[in-house]
Amino acid sequence: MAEKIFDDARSALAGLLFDGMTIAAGGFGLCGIPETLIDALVEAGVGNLTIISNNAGVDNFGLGKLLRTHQVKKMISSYVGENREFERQYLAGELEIEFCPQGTLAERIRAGGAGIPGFYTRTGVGTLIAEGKELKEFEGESFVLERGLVADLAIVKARRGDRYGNLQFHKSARNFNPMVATCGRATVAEVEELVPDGWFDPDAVHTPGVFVQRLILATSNEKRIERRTVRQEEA
Amino acid sequence: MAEKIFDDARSALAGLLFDGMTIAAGGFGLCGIPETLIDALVEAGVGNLTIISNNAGVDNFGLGKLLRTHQVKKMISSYVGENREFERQYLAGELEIEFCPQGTLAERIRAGGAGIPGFYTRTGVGTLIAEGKELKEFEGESFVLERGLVADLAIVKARRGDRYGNLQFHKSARNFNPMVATCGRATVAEVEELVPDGWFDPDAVHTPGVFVQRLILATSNEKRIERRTVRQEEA
Amino acid sequence: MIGRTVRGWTREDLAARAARELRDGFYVNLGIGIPTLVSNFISPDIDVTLQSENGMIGLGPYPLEDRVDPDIINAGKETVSELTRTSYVSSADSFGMIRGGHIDVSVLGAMEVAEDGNLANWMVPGRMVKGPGGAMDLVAGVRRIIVLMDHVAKDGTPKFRKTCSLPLTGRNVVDMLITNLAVFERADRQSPFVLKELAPGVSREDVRACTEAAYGEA
Amino acid sequence: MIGRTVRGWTREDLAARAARELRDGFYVNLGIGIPTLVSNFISPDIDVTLQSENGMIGLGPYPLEDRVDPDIINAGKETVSELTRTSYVSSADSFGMIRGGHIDVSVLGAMEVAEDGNLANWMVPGRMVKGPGGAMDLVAGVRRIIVLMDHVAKDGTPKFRKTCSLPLTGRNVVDMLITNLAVFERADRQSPFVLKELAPGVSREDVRACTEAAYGEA
Repeated sequence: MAEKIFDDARSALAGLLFDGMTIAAGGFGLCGIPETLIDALVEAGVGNLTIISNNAGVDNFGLGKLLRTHQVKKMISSYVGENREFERQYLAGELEIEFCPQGTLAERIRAGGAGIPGFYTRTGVGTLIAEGKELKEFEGESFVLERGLVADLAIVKARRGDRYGNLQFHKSARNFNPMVATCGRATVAEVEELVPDGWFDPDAVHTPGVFVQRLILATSNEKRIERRTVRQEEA
Repeated sequence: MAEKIFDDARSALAGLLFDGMTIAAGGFGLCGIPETLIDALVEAGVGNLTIISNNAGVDNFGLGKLLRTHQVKKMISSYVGENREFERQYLAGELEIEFCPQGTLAERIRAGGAGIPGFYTRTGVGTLIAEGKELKEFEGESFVLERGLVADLAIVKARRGDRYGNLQFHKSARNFNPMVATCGRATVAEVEELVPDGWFDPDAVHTPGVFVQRLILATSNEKRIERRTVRQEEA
Repeated sequence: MIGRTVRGWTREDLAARAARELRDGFYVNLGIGIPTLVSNFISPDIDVTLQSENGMIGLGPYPLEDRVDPDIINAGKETVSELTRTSYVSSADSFGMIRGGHIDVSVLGAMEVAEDGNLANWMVPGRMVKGPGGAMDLVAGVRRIIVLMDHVAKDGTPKFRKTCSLPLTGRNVVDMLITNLAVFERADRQSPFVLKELAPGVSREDVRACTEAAYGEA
Repeated sequence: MIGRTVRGWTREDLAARAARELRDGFYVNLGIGIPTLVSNFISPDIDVTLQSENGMIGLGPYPLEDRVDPDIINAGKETVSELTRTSYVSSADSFGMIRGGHIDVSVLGAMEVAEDGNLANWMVPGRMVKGPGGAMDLVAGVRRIIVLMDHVAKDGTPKFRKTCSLPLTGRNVVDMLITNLAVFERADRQSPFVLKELAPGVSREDVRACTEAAYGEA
């Protein structure tokens, strides 16, 4: 059988990288991000990237690492706070950004993966986000045409994976990962645990292996917390 | 807490039915169909229905029961074979049908539930299915505009449900049920098993309770098989 | 501007007032900041399910110190806990819920609200733009939008205005506005806002004096 | 029409020939009828995953009698079994897979194929129409479409034609045509079909005589 499991991130990315490519990455904030594969992209030094990702990481973690090394030309994101280097590069004109409302971004990625080149949404109508985009009325209400997104490479993080590429995500670390896995011409997954054949309940697979061409055991699972909020034990 | 669990199908449908309404039903063939709720619709006698369902059941089972009683005015389906009464009514002009490619139907139902009034697909371009629909070019290729579908009532069948309306489907009985659950102004689910609070792994819920307003324990779980195919024990 | 110092309601008061709008069985999305506090004031007599746009339905309170899980966060990226009802979906499915009108109420903060229900809460020209996040999707999809904000800016400029001066998050999307001075509501999105309640010690004249928007009096 | 009786390949031969087009690691959707037989002829040297549009990925063989589960069926509504790789998705996600180009090959039956790659396999005017099912989605989305059909209709009419006489399932979608007499293939969807193989006992002239479509000779 065609082997999907690779030894490490570097070998899993071999042959898939080129300057100027578009890479979609799963994750929300620092939750559910493919830490190991991001490190490998930094190491590979591939440049001039367009990154599709809801967020841009923080200064020294997540996609922020790729910004620090100036490998990114453009971000397609919904929110890029918490990143000073991002702000510096953007204000200096070194970085382009295409803002996309979060739900529209999620749907655009899903659409790209599902062969849908465009869809209409109410989100953003009458705002800057809709400027220059086609509007259409349905039952007297205005909707804006948003485009599906595809990427040359999609990178995702999952809790578990098997050799067929089936993936299971963990709690809110699921977020953008399932759609991102579908939108790549090639998709590489890193998993916290490789499970044996038949381990998965077939009803509980989140991403079927058809979407995953290569996978590795993640070696970076730092999972930095952005806002640690706790409560005290009740009396 | 607002009680979602109802005693029986009749009470779960009370107040939701009216002549001329649109009802979306989950299921593929006879697999994963809401048998108990279909029986209750027959008993309620509500008429002039538009039914959104991939198939139309067989003569004496599934949605075929609603056809036999002439409660259906129109079907929006992808395939209506295996139903002689359907054929008779259709040829006699008693029944309208809107054919929709299966994937387009699934996506239209999902779109309706997700607030997307229209999307573009390659499916059906250049065929009768695209006649009278808007076409649009994306990167030099033609796509047809298909519309989201919403229903006054959605009825689904699930393997398990809890009092919050969280649902889990079983194997290929999942099929259209998850999207159908999202497209109803009201959604009623029948489940084979009611499970206690906290029974579900939060990562393994297929339909969150937000989509389900009422649910019942299914009393009809006949699950008729259309094509029983088996193999002999290997030597 | 009000000549004397009028404080009106506190942040907690605003959150508590918003909480009174919630009904049994509601699915509710709470924005970042003051709106997050609303969860502390939900009546024990009703059952409300909190949804977070990053794909968590059924948010519990902040976790105990030894139960913090980096994979369980809300849309504000705060660690939270699970309930017995909790489920997770993808961001696409989560926004399907929001855009499709399946969430009953969203409580959001704002920079400006206009008398026609327009809302601005995502960018200030000239300042670094962080992006709309999920706010545009929420105001476009959730059935009822409740805004919590200070009645005036720090420099005293009215924030409830004839038209928004800042780039919009959504047009004609606000149903109820709760400020530190007063509560405004409208019957539907074709109707004007009406002043419904005043904070203690605040008069109708006080509110009129620091509001640019036209509104009806109850 | 061929004067003498030429049978050419059997149904099983067609299925076996189609199976030879599959490669290790492929995800494959098999249509109802002869295409379903393809699974019996997949080489043990390659690993192929069968997908069914009703949401099953990783179809196993028909179940043993005592393992029949009405909730485990393929798109032909036949009971099947699971494998260790099996997973289920909704119909929307299943067709996302298909429409999005994630399935490598689909093998389908047809009533007519035209020389420009058009395919007709869903309705005959005047006869009761059962509907397109998933065929239109499959031909629009799957990367490579292989059609299996008889070379001529029962009355001898060619089925590989200049243009389809029946309503289309898709335009310019067929990549390979395997009939009981011959195999036709084209390099891409801008290229004409080329005759690649002949069934035993079938000559080029035999094929030419009962084909309306123009095609190249290898």
